[in-house]
Amino acid sequence: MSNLIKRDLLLSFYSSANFFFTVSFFILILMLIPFAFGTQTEQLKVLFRGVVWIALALSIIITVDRIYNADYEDGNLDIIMQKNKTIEYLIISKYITHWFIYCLPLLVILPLLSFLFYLDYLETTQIFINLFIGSFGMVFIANFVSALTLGARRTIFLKAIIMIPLFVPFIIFGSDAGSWPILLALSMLSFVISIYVTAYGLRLYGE
Amino acid sequence: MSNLIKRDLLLSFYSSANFFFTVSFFILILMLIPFAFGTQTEQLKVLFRGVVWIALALSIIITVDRIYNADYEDGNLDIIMQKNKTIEYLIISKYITHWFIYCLPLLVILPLLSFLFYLDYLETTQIFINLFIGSFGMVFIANFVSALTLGARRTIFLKAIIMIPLFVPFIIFGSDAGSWPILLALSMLSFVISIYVTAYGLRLYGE
Amino acid sequence: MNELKTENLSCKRGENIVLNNINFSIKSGETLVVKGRNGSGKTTLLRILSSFITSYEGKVLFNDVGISEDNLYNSKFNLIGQKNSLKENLSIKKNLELWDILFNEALDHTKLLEHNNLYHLFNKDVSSLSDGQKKCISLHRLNYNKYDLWFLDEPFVFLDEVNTNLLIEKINQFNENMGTVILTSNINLPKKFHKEINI
Amino acid sequence: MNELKTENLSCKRGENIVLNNINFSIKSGETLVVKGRNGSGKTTLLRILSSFITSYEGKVLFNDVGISEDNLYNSKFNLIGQKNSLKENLSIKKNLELWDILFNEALDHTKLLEHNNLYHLFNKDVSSLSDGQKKCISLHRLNYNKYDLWFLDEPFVFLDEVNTNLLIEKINQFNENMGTVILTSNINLPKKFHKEINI
Amino acid sequence: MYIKIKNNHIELIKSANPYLIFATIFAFVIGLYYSLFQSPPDYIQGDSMRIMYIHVPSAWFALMTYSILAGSCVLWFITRNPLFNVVARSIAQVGMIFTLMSLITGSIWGKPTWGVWWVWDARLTSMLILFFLYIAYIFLWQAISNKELASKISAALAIIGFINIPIIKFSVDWWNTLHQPASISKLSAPSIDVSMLIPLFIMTAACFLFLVTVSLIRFRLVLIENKVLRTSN
Amino acid sequence: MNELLDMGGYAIFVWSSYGIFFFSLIIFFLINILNLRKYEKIFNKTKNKID
Ligand code: HEM
Ligand SMILES: Nc1ncnc2c1ncn2[C@@H]1O[C@H](COP(=O)(O)OP(=O)(O)OP(=O)(O)O)[C@@H](O)[C@H]1O
Ligand SMILES: Nc1ncnc2c1ncn2[C@@H]1O[C@H](COP(=O)(O)OP(=O)(O)OP(=O)(O)O)[C@@H](O)[C@H]1O
Ligand SMILES: [Mg+2]
Ligand SMILES: [Mg+2]
Repeated sequence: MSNLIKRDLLLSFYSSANFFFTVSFFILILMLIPFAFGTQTEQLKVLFRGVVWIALALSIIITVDRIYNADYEDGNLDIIMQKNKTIEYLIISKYITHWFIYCLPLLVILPLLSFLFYLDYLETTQIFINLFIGSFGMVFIANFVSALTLGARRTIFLKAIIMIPLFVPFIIFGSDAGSWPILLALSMLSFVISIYVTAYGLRLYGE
Repeated sequence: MSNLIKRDLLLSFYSSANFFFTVSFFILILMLIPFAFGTQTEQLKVLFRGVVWIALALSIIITVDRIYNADYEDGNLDIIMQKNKTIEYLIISKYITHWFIYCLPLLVILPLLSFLFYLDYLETTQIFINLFIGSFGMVFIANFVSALTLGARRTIFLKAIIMIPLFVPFIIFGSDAGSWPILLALSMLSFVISIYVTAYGLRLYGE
Repeated sequence: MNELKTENLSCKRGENIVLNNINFSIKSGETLVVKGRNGSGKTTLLRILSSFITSYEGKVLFNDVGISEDNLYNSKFNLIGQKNSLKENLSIKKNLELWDILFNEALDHTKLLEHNNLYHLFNKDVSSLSDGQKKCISLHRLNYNKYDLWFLDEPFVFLDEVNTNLLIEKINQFNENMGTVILTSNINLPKKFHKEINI
Repeated sequence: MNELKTENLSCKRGENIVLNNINFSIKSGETLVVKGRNGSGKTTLLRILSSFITSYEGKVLFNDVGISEDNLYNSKFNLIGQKNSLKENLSIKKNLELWDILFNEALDHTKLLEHNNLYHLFNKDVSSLSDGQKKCISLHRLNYNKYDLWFLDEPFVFLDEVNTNLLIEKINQFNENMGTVILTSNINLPKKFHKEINI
Repeated sequence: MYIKIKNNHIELIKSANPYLIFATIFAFVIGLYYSLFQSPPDYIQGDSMRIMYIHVPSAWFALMTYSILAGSCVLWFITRNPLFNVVARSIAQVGMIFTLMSLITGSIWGKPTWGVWWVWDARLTSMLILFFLYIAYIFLWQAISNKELASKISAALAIIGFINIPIIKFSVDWWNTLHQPASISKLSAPSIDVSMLIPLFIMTAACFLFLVTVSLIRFRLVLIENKVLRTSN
Repeated sequence: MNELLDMGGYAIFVWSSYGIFFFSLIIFFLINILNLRKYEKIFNKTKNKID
């Protein structure tokens, strides 16, 4: 399990999906807000709360292909599945690395960004907590969608259309400051579902 | 040239990047607005103007891999380049199909959507015109970024980081109602640049 | 009567010289087998001949005209490389439809596939084919007409005996119709062709 | 002394029966060559033996225990299929690093690659290798130790004569160390191995 | 036109290195002394305007370096002289650092003067975009393993990126949703005192020396990197 | 002296910006110097191999 995590982190580092890139990506996406909506301070604040979620969702949507697809196509998934016979460990490692590479950077620069968008300390903390909890749930969802669509026609749109509705509850409760307990419940629910469904999907495509 | 357009349209239709999917994608993205930002009518209007642009940018960012990469990897690009010796025609066909598949659907459902977001007839028309002109420019940009990064490590993040700054002018002027002449100028400029740079990139990678 | 000829052809890839002074000439109706060790530049040679690689030294002449000068040269050859140009997630039928459009020629696939005993897979996705079957489908591109030259990069790989013989037969037929074939091969072929060079 | 054995093995893929009553048994130190037409199920057989495909009829026994019951079976075989498990856009060096982590074993790649005359490509991207060179690197996975069984799906494809002989030598050596090999092949091999079945 | 980089050129650069380093340090020490101790505080902004002495040179060199970068990429395409490619690659990262510094010092300065760390106005945002253009140039080069190809591709991108700068800078006029805060124009008025110009001038010179020193070090680095990549491949 | 450190109440801004500025420049300079050393070493090694 720790081997797989190490390997995935190294791989993403080598394929220049490194920390620096993801951070830049998030900054750029959030930078679009003032361009698209103007720059009234009060409005920026409101928008920021929403757009961090959209940025997170986007980062997960565009990287959903990386979770299993790349390894499936070049044959590495065979090796991975052979070496990790307890498929649940395999999946959990994938959760961890995917979260680490594509969600953590957002959390790391969140304080800086919320500065730029005039949020105060308390607000930032609330957003941070929500994002932290919610991002895990979204990663769980992305994982099982990725596993289920392994053999489907390679279409990120299809995956987006499957995922976005599943992300909606996270976005609704996520942009509401106090509702982290609900997010926690949602994340836990998606964990339970995801681990079964992902295992099912991987076994199917192993054939 | 018309052969290539026909083939690309058919291919995208077969790989379920069809009209229905792209339309759903846009609806879903725009549907996130009220969830993420609340539902005050006045605010929704402002948000809508901005979010259509973000949705368009997203659609182009997540599909940038499809323009040349998929064909490059499976060898079809060789055939395409052999059959279309005038590389400029090839590129223009790609512009057309990419616009057709990933931008047109947004324009088609725009009237319906703006209705849902309480925009009036005039406002809708303005947004429509801006989107129509600007989307071409963004497609031109996406094309040359795709051609330039054909051999780069398959990372959508890098492409996003290259593209978003280039999209910024479009988004700035696009969300401003009356500035379609500027958009037109921008689009034309990017056309000229794009056709050279794309041809340059394709020739380099043909080797 | 066509003639394809190289004169002192040399080519670098990166820093390494992979082709060094290659000279051959081949006429209509002949087949040239290019042999050589792994990494000796066989594939590179074919990609030069099909004008994808343009940075080489020496000359490549088709009917005594440099191939980069001949505007029509591109419509005269058919290159089958290792990438099979198939969309894995589409059925054979759809893939062939796409090819038909690209090659601008509507073939009677039903009959042709039956000949290779592949017709029963017509509606199957390419991803569910065996390697040999994929290769057969990839070689199916040779049925498109109107070409003077075939460039085949290790066409026999993955094929079983029956399919190998079918392909050899097809090459012979093409030769009889005055077509020119250049193929690379690592294995010893069951049949001797007209010419052979070692690079 | 290990023994791998199938009893009345049958398997369907989609609607078609691809394996029908396959029976063989193979002991430590032996090599089995599986032959058959394209699409006859050779690859399928190897994927059943390596327990990726689990929906088959009949029995697959390793030391008289069904492979799905044996928890340790997964650590006993090394499967080299057609997908080369290489990341095209990374250098050989980085690819091998990634493998080292996955296989949990740090090999001395320098020496091993020099043996195949590939060391000078160490820092090159996989995408810039020739097909044969890629295949060699893919087969490099056989250097990871501790396996009792090798399952090789058409390992000689793309290899030139020298590399083919190197591989045969390696297989012989593995056999001498009491390893068991099952390989599929479409072409006639230059050497006769212990057993052969036709499916 | 074709300038070939010879060994004795590199030797020259090498031997100049310690002097350059010394000069840079010296200039910075003098500049620091003037900017922190020897100049009076501004009568509106007080001591916070001392940030100007590092902010403004960084901003200038951020822009200047990108112009040189794009310029030498153009020259490279025209003359095919690899020297320009090496120059572009050795200067890019220094430019990126200056851009980052100008962003950071600017926004630290913004807090006391504007009351916020950041405003979304054209100049600031154009600077942020410039930063990403640098990043795109540097990382695109790294992401393509065939380095000959990588140089061509990223040079093309650098040239295209240059267009973005004037577009976004002129957008100050077009982009009506925002206006530039007055505090900037007040400072940049010609009324600026000589006692402020001296430290600004020295710091600018020091930053320029830094740019040259590090660029020359990177020049050697890039050359040797090329050689190593060539032999190891 | 205290007055000077205080910067008329702007101490934190002035000192932090100067601090970050010089810290970054020095780090950047060192990275490049060290990289140059590293590559020079590698280069000399490969050259010796060839010789
Ligand atoms: C993150 C925030 C900031 C950024 C990115 C930024 C960027 C720039 C840039 C690019 C320039 C050079 C303009 C040119 O040469 O045309 C510049 C100059 C200048 N900036 Fe800033 N700046 C920022 C914050 C500030 C603040 C807060 C102040 C003071 C209140 C300020 C005062 C100045 C002054 C006085 C100049 C030089 C005069 C001029 O060229 O107009 N800047 N800044
Ligand atoms: N895109 C590329 N960039 C750099 N070098 C390359 C590239 N493609 C191939 N090479 C190198 O050129 C040499 C020749 O490659 P080529 O594919 O032509 O060999 P080949 O004769 O077809 O070998 P094989 O029998 O293995 O197919 C190899 O050493 C390879 O590493
Ligand atoms: N994933 C799959 N789904 C459905 N059918 C499949 C799948 N994979 C293979 N098949 C079918 O099973 C049959 C056997 O395939 P297999 O790959 O085992 O053949 P093979 O003996 O390895 O052939 P080759 O010599 O061409 O490699 C083929 O007819 C193929 O179409
Ligand atoms: Mg080859
Ligand atoms: Mg097979």
